[in-house]
Amino acid sequence: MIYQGKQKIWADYQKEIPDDHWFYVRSCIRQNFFPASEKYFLAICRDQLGRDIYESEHHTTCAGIAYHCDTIPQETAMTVVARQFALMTEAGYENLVTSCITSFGNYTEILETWRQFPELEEKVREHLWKACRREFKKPKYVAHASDLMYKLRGEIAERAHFQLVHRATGEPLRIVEHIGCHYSKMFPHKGVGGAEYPCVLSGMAESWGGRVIDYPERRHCCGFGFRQYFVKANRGYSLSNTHKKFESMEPYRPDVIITNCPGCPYFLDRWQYVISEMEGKTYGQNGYGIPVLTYEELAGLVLGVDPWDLGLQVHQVAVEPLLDKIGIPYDPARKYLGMDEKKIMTPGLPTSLKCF
Amino acid sequence: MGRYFDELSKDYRFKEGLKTCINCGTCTAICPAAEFYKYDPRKVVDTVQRKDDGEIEALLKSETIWYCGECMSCVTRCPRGNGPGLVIMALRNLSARLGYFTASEKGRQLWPLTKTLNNNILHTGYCIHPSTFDCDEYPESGPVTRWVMDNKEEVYGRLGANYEGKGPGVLRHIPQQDLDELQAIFDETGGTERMEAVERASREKAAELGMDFEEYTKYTYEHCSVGHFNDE
Amino acid sequence: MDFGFKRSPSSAVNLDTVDHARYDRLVQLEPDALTCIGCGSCSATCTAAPWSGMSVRKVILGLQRGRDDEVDRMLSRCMLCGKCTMVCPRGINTRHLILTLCRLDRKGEVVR
Amino acid sequence: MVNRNPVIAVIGAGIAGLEAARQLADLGYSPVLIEKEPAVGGHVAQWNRLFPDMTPAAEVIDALKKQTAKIRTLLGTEIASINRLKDGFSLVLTDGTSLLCQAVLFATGFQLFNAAKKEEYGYGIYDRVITNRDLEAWFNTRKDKRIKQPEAVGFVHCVGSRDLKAGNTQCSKVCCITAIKQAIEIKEEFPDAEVYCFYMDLRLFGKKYEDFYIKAQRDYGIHFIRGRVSEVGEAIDGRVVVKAEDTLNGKPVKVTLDLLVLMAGVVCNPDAQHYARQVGVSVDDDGFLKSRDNIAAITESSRPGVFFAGACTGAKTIPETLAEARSAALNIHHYFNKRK
Repeated sequence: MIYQGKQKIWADYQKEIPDDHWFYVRSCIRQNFFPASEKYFLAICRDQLGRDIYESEHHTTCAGIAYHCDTIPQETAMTVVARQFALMTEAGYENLVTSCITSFGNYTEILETWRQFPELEEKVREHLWKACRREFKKPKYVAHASDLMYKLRGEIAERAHFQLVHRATGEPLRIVEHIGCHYSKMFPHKGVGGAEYPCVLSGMAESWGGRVIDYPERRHCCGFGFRQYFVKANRGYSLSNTHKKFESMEPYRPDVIITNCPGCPYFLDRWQYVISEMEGKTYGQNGYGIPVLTYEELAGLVLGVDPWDLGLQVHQVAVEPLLDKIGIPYDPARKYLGMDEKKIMTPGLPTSLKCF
Repeated sequence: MGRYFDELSKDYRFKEGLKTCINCGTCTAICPAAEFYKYDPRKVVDTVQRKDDGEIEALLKSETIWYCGECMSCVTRCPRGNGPGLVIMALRNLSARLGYFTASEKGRQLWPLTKTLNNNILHTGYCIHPSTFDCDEYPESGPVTRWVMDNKEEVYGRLGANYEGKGPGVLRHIPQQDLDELQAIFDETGGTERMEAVERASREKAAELGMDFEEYTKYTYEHCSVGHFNDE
Repeated sequence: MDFGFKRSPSSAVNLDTVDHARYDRLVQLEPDALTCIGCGSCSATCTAAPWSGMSVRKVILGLQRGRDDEVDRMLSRCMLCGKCTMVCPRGINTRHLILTLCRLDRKGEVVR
Repeated sequence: MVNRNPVIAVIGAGIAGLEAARQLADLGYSPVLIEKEPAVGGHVAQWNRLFPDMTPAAEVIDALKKQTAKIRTLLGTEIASINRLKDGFSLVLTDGTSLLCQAVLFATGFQLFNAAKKEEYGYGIYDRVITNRDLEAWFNTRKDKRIKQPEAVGFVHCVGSRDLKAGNTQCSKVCCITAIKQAIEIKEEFPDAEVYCFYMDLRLFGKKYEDFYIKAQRDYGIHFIRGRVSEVGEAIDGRVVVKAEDTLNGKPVKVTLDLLVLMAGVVCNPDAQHYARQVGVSVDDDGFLKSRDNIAAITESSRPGVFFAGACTGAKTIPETLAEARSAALNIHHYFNKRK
């Protein structure tokens, strides 16, 4: 591989990401399955690095999952998004940052469609006025939360407690990056690094000491497929696609997978569990899986946040081997505690996949 | 000739998704669905661009159009700037509108999807919410998810969520006034009408199959006949 | 544990591993098979095609892609009328090719 | 009074420029060849052998060179500006001199599409991905570390051709036959290698091209797969994994290759567009120079005294280019005759 070739492409797809003043909209999947990631997005960008990020309690889902499961018409999806724009406008913000990749793709697609078909924008404005008596200005800039963290990666590196290197050997960690499909596949110029060699995650990983692996199925979808997962009868599709990715990355012996999409870390994590149950196969070392982290979890670890405060215990694949490699201390006894250090029951263990 | 094509042409996703297809197969080569289902997005787009009413009607009633995962990987690569995934969205939309979706097993899944997702959106403000997440329906979510769901207040609380709480934050309670606005949007933009149409057609189909509606809902959600995957 | 769904194998033809022994043997015996351009004239004129899916071009391609079951299914439908031979623009003696192919087993050994 | 021996600036000393200059000199004019490279011959001079008879490219170039040896040729020279005068043109050259001429002939040729722009094919990123030009250079020099006893080689047709997203919707015309030629040459070099050509349509329109194709199939066993390559990735051993749809089979197909050759297409030379604007000649929608008429007057521009030959108006084969060069010379001859 010729690294400079990639750098050349990265240079072509740099976005001018505004530095400050963001209206934040949350992700349905992440709130359910990676609640601490959103917490630490704000804790890092807002509290630690001092950026102004505002959240309205009145914002809702963007309905993107329903849109891509085809259960609502396009105009419904657009008007729900228009309402979020109205909340942003009312709060006095012009830059919108989304926690979810499907939302990011959805917002971007909507703005692009309106640009091409202004009559549709007019219609949606009318719908929103009739339904909610709200008006909106379109955002000046729409970013995904990973864009912002990519922009702040240097500031995070300056404050790093840990490097993404093997403590024992000093070698950089081997990192697989997995980019959500709706980040840049529809609009390559909206993603840092474009669609073929996005650098939004690899940029973070490299700034914090890791080395990114380029494997043949790098660009393949995790297999979520919206209706292909939500309907139980279809989940073979989802599983098969993830399996294909793991078979492709396995020879590279990755230490960790990082993701910027809400669904991908859930699927890349849980399907490892399912494959181990179905076929007895595990992809990590010594019977463990390959840990799958969100970019906030990765940033949190680098910044020295306690792994259990970051929510790494709600992953099915054990993260302890990764923490040990980096040399991040953790207290096993605190892993499954409830609020205020309260002792609660602990989760059951899989049959085949090694966990703690 | 071209009646369905004209109907599709009113859909903005179709306007963006279909210019002219040259059958090069770039889309199919990397399509996650083409790899595992009996599915070829190139053929779907080619069928549509031929404008034959009979063929398009067959598509609208087929299993085929429901195999796509809407990952949109095809959009990146098409040398003619088409978006097979967008064409699929327009086809599904028309199939739902005309009630043709009940003609296929995969199409019938539109009902359990509509029921779950749209109810979540209108009642909680989220597409997915712990209060309606049933671990038994998602066995792959694993023991750790069961642990979270069995201890929602404790685990979400410990991880800094504002679970069912007031004000902003992770999994906060979304105020009723906002849910009312979502309902108003659904009513105004055809979302409610679509839900009703999908339910009506599904109830008819359930009756035709001699199933009670609960049973039909569960069956369409869980049942996968042999023949969808490429090796079957 | 039964999850209620299963993993599906990939439909992608992997040219690295595909077994085309029968094809290799065929083209030794019938080198003209190499010149097929997949134009479909044979299938268009085939008497058996409309009801059976028989297609000489698909037979030749199927052999190259290791799709032996399909090939054998198609071959079993051929009535050897020879119309395809008359229309092939590359002058392939398709009828003779089919007869030759029927004599080969899946490993490409002449068995009949 | 018209100059009895008008001067014609021929921009570009590739095969179009050389042939036209030779004809113009024979007709009694004074052509001046202006070439920005340090040698004449253009793209053809860098090629090894030519389809369909495997003629060494050097033979063609050497003949043209001999025939144009006495013609004034400015090598390593670019044009800083062109100004239209009352009955001619004034060119300021980068060597500081200027040139007065009565007509200008664009023989500016083409540029090979920059294959790195098709990001999904990984040119410039994956070591085993090369272009048609790289391979031709290897045929000439035998020096390229990437080419070493390959067991499987692929050719991708239409790289940067017929591609809206790459900004070139045109067919580059010569790549199909070039791919077949190069595939045969690879087979001759490495008889045990499996060779695959991935194509959308095979456009083999020229004399003997179809015979060449049959030869590739029958005598060399080259595999033709009808499907446009969608993406290329790198396997752990450095080989490349290529994905396409085998559209005649209706199934995705993948193959691991030791070498992947991208058939980079033909786009207009940006210099030509720049000069064209200065003399008031328009550039067509396809980026090439716009002829007065695409059927009856391909070598004429819409402005008096400005003529075209070869690939500056679109992708051309070598015989077409040479024929156009002669045709342009004759056009120029008529142009001066009419002015007498």
